[in-house]
Amino acid sequence: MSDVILQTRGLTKHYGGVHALEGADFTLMKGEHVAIMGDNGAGKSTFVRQITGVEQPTRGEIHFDGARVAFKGPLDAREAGIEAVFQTLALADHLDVPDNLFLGRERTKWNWLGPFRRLDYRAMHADTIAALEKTGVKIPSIRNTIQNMSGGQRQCVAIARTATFHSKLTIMDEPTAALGVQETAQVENIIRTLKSQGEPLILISHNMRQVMDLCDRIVVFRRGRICANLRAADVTGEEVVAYITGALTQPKYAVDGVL
Amino acid sequence: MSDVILQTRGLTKHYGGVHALEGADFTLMKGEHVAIMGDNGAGKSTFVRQITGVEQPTRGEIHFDGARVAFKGPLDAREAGIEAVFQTLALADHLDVPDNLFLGRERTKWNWLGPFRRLDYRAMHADTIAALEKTGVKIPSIRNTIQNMSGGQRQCVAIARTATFHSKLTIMDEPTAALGVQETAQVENIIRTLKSQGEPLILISHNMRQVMDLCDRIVVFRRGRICANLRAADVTGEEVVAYITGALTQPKYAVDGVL
Amino acid sequence: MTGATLGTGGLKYDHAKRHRPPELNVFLALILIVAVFEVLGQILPYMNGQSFLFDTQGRFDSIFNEARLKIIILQVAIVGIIALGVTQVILTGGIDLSSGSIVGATAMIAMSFAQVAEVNGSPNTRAVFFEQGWVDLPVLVPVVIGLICGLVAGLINGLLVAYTRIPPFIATLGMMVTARGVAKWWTMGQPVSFPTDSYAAIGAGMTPVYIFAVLAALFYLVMRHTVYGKHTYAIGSNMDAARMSGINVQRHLTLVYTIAGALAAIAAIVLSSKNLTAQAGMGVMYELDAIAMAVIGGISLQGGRGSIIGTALGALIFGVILSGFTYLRLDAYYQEMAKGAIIVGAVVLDQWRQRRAAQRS
Amino acid sequence: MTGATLGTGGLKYDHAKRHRPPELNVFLALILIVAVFEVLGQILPYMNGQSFLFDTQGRFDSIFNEARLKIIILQVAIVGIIALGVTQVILTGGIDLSSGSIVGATAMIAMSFAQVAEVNGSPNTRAVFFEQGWVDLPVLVPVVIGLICGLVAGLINGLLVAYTRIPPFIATLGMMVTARGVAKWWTMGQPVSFPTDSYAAIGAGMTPVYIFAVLAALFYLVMRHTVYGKHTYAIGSNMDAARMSGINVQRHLTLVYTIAGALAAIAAIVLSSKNLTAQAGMGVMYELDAIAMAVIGGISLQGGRGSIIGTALGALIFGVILSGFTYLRLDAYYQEMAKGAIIVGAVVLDQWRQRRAAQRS
Amino acid sequence: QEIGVSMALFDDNFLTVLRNGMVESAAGMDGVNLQVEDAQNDVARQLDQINNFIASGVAAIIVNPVDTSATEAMSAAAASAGVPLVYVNRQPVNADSLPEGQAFVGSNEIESGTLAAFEACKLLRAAGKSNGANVYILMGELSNQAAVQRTKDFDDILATDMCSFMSVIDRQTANWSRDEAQNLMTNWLSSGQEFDAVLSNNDEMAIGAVQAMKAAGIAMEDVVVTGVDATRDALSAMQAGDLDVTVFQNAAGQGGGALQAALDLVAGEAVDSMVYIPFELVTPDTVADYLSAN
Ligand SMILES: Nc1ncnc2c1ncn2[C@@H]1O[C@H](COP(=O)(O)OP(=O)(O)OP(=O)(O)O)[C@@H](O)[C@H]1O
Ligand SMILES: Nc1ncnc2c1ncn2[C@@H]1O[C@H](COP(=O)(O)OP(=O)(O)OP(=O)(O)O)[C@@H](O)[C@H]1O
Ligand SMILES: [Mg+2]
Ligand SMILES: [Mg+2]
Repeated sequence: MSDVILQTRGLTKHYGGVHALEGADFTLMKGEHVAIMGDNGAGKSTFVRQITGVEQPTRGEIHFDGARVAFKGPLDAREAGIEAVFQTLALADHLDVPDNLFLGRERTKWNWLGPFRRLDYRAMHADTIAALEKTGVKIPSIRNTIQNMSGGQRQCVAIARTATFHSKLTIMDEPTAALGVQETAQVENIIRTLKSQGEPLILISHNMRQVMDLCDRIVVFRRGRICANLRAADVTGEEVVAYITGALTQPKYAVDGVL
Repeated sequence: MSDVILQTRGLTKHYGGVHALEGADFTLMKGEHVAIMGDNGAGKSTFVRQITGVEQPTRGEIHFDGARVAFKGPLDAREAGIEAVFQTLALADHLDVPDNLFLGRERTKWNWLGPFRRLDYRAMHADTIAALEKTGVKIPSIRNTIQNMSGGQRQCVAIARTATFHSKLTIMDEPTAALGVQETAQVENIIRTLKSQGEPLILISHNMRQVMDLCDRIVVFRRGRICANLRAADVTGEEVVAYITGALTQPKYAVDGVL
Repeated sequence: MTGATLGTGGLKYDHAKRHRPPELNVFLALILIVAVFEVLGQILPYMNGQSFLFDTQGRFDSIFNEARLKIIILQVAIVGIIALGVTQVILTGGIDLSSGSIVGATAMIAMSFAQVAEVNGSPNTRAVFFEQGWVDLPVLVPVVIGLICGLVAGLINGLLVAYTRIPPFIATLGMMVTARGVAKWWTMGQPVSFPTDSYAAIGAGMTPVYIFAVLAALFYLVMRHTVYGKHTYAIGSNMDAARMSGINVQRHLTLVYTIAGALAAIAAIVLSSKNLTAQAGMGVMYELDAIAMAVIGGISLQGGRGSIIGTALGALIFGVILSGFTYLRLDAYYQEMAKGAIIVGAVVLDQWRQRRAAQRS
Repeated sequence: MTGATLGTGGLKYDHAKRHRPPELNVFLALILIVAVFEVLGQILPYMNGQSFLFDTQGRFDSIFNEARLKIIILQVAIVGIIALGVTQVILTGGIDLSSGSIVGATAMIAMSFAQVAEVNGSPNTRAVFFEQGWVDLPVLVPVVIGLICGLVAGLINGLLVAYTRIPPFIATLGMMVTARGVAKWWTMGQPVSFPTDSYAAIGAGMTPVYIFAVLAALFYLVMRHTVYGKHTYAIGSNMDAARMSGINVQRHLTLVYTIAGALAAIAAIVLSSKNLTAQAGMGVMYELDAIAMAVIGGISLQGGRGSIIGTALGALIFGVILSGFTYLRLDAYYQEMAKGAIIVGAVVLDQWRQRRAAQRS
Repeated sequence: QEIGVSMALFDDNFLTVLRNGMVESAAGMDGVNLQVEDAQNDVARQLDQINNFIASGVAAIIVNPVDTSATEAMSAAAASAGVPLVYVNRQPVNADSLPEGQAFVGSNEIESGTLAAFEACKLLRAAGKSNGANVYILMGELSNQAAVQRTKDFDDILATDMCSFMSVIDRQTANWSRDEAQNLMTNWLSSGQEFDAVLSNNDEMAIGAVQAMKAAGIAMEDVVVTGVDATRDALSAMQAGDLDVTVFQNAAGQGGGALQAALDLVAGEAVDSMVYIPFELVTPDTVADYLSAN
């Protein structure tokens, strides 16, 4: 079991009458890159919100890094070592790029002042430029506020934030959805770097080429349930699409005898 | 000139010191489908915001449907016959799907009551289901509020809204960014239907295959300027990428002698 | 409605669980507060087992203490009318701090056109327009003039908010200060009393309650079933989206604030009629009470969420609290302290139940 | 900073155009208002060409009417201190309606520990703690007790807002009502006068202005250069994002409201010292003035935008308006009407200039 | 016996003394229970409180009216429920036509402002300023009846032949508050205008003005300052030579009197429908008599 970084058992989330996630059993090995695919509204982001502590699951267990966890909030998850790029990005609109990048873990001086410790703007500034360059995004001025950024620029800020800090597990929810051709390539490079450093990753994406290129394994969600768990090397894109659309279901995930 | 539906001359938008759009000369023929491509932050959405009246341009002229226009707000643009899917989607988070779909043009009864005319929930409800089915999205209950929808579901609601009402010009800003494989295919079908009905379209997308499949012409933005105007049939994806990244510039768009 | 028409499929969906109107929580809070008063009345020794809502002394024909039931509603009916308007403003994501002052100004102005010619047999020389001879006018005159005052004040609020885009808090704060000034200036601070009988009838007895009930029902329908209501919610939910969807946000906001002004004017007319006097200080702090009623009733101050039913229930909670304190003979000092705690408590309860419901389901 | 370090390229970027601090607009509004008063003083015949800010009668050594300059700041220094705390609360997207009442309660409590033993030679038998002999205590006692009162009230606000997630409007409205009750209950409504000389020194002369200035400078630095400030802005900008970014939002909100309470307590101590008395009704409506100062100074009520400099300028605008009216000997009625209009006008001006700047650039 | 009391306002110094007078005399009686409510200066709230008292079935109601012209509706409510009602301190408009079982105990507000302004007039004459004196008037909250009445009394005195030498430079409201009066006075002082007297609607504002003048180094002997209420702070200021005139009203006596009248009405005894308790002028000469009064 020591090779498992994340495991969920029977993870379930209902919103009122909506059964958004139903009994998800999911396992991630150390160093492994797994893709989650599925229709819109299949429950992928819901799954991510449960394991990052943004929401409390209705039922089910989460084991992380060898211990059972029940994160009260995203702060707990982050402190346990989970970094996430959320689909909603989670950026503060009125702050500028460095502020957002370092939100919650600012570089500071005079730390004995507690909450009133001094911000080290200079250090954060330099690091921000470096982090952005890794994503390949072009931002004319990082002193502009996030609300004035284009969709892709925002997304790159969120990705740069995750990539800047080391973690035990990285989760990216559709990170390249709004990105241009070049920026997508750069972000894929970042992911490859994580792989070479042995950091595990959960990648949610609708982009078949990307998933096939980057991931070891593909888990398919359908109607709030996991319906397939595939080794990327063993399947073709068409097969994966068949699982997504419901043309195929792996026998062990069949519900009520329906494949 | 009567074949031209939209024309801009020298359209320019500066935000403070940021020159987001610089002298854009753009022409769209009736029935034509044009793609706009470009890096993140190249000014594509800015261009759309100027022609839909969401913002006031710093300089430049817009001619629509044979007349010079200066929309004071998006209401004007819509009344003139421009429908748009914005990158930010423009949905009301606390309303449900039918409410959002018909926002600003509700089906009503007792119209003599002016602003207090009665909503025809039943009619809107039925039409909503029909419109959503065209996009292929699965939404368990359209009575749920938009804030409880997944990223792709929201995007489909915004697309369904545009597709439901006839218009002289449709603009879609990255409509399939968050969509799954199936939903993307459906939305592409919607676009093809528009084409067959002769309705003109401006499509912003980072998806080369989609652009090549659907559009007659590709206009490339770079650093706030148009740098290429290409017939889709005449170019390959690699060439377009070269224009996007700045490896190539069409001579007539070269600035200051720099290609 | 069958499941088939509810959506386009996807996840498993349990229809039974869908309806859980948030107003239910508010209603339960109301019941709980009543129960607490009832129980306290039984266990506190000095209360001698007196009941809060029931008639233990045989003073009335029914089993209820009718006087109490009446005063509970009566004392909040007028602020309740204001709260209906304030609710709409809050639903757009705004706030109206001016309603209390509009009540003061409107009451003064309307009342001065409702003066009798003679008091106790001698001419009413203190009537504001005595010299002009504008006394004993038909009741329509003060009512229409009052409504116009409210409409104009609301219109100014609305125009400021909609067209200059200043925060509603500031626009209505300005109106609050200005209208209070107008109220004092109108008669140089002198109260205006001695209305005609027909004017006095507007607020007599339980009439304020009926007016409130009718208006509440009307605005419930309007907010739920008309374009006006839908656009109000849409603007509060996401003003940019509303604008981009082609709603004429500016015109709509103007209308909303104007209606809120008109409702404040109605409240002013009823209030001055009920009290048989108008005073420049009338309505002070009513705006806060009205906002508190709305929020206790579940209206989100961020806009876009809540309903008129909630506001009506919020008003009732207020009425129960006010009556309950007197019933328990609570010291005025403790009343204030407890009132603050109960306002907070009611909302906490509401939030807590909502979150638990969201969690459990 | 060179262009190279400012970004990662892309669009053409004109560095010269970037800096346009919004506080500049507020400052211009201030200048404009002063100019209007100055001009009115020259053209209104009954003013005899008296000047608003300048010394036309040779009463002072400088060219300015120093008495006027002093009172302009002095009369807003105390509410200004409150406004510093309220600004932080508003920056988090909240609001604090309780500050005025906290002033009332704190003033009463602190003052009752600052009583002299003898008044005019006879024992001060009415001192609140006369029987306990708690008179002529060192000045630290009332100050510390006062601060604790404010901190506790603020802490309660903060805990309510942070942990029960009720709207700040309601949490602080509850505290407003409760604290006012406490203020009245503390001495059963009796005012508390006759403080010790050392306590009286806190608010004597221009000391309130110095206290305000030091606190304003301190909080300017804190908001701009510390983690506390950054997180305050982040929470106001997008609370969910702040939470997801791993900021301990609940702890931070508690801290913000507690600090606001402490600032209200400082204001209360200064105020009661300046007036040599504490009254249960002290501080009524201060919360609205404080909020108005902040908003006039450009703090967005949505949270996340604005600065302490803006609030300080907003306070000055208030002071100028108050002084200007007295200077023009405007009738009290018209003063109120005009005050409302000016508050609105100042914000409209600010908005208009901001939009024009955004458009033109 | 349960007696409901609705006070106009709790945080008014004078009314607090009155209220305490009532509470103390009730404490001395057997079986009398007072329930005191705070109308917070709101006429409508006061009417609601009376109705709440009626719903609770109190034996009698004592009302200190927020506004004396708002009493008709209250009289009607109490009369129709058959509950005795006593007005205290402020004379209701319908004082001449009170229904059966209702009474008034208090004083005539017109006296207070008149006494104070007339004394100021005499002091200024004595100081040899009868050929012209400038005065400032500090007004209470403009929506408050006492403020309007007292200001009017000042004006009436200033309009008499004897006192017409006094001319008003400016009149402003300081909302009964010491702090606002202090700021207002400082603003006045900053204009550099000469003045001889400050007439204030109450003592608190007078003290605020005194504090501002002392801070500006003005000799208090040269200025006549008048207040109303005879609060302890005011008497102390008078002893210190800062305040020249104030007006005393027997608050505790009114409170006790009102309670007695209410009990008598409950017992069915005859009660005078009007009991007057006059205002008394307080000057440095007589201040010693009042030190322990309020
Ligand atoms: N707070 C909520 N309340 C009610 N329903 C919700 C809520 N959040 C999500 N849902 C529903 O749960 C389902 C799953 O949503 P989720 O965001 O997980 O989808 P997804 O797989 O991430 O889709 P996408 O690819 O479009 O991002 C959707 O049908 C959505 O409407
Ligand atoms: N209100 C604004 N103020 C300042 N700068 C802005 C504003 N809006 C956009 N910008 C800047 O203008 C540039 C162009 O933005 P735009 O949204 O048009 O990009 P885009 O081409 O749509 O990019 P994407 O593909 O990422 O959506 C960006 O650099 C952005 O930072
Ligand atoms: Mg998702
Ligand atoms: Mg874009």
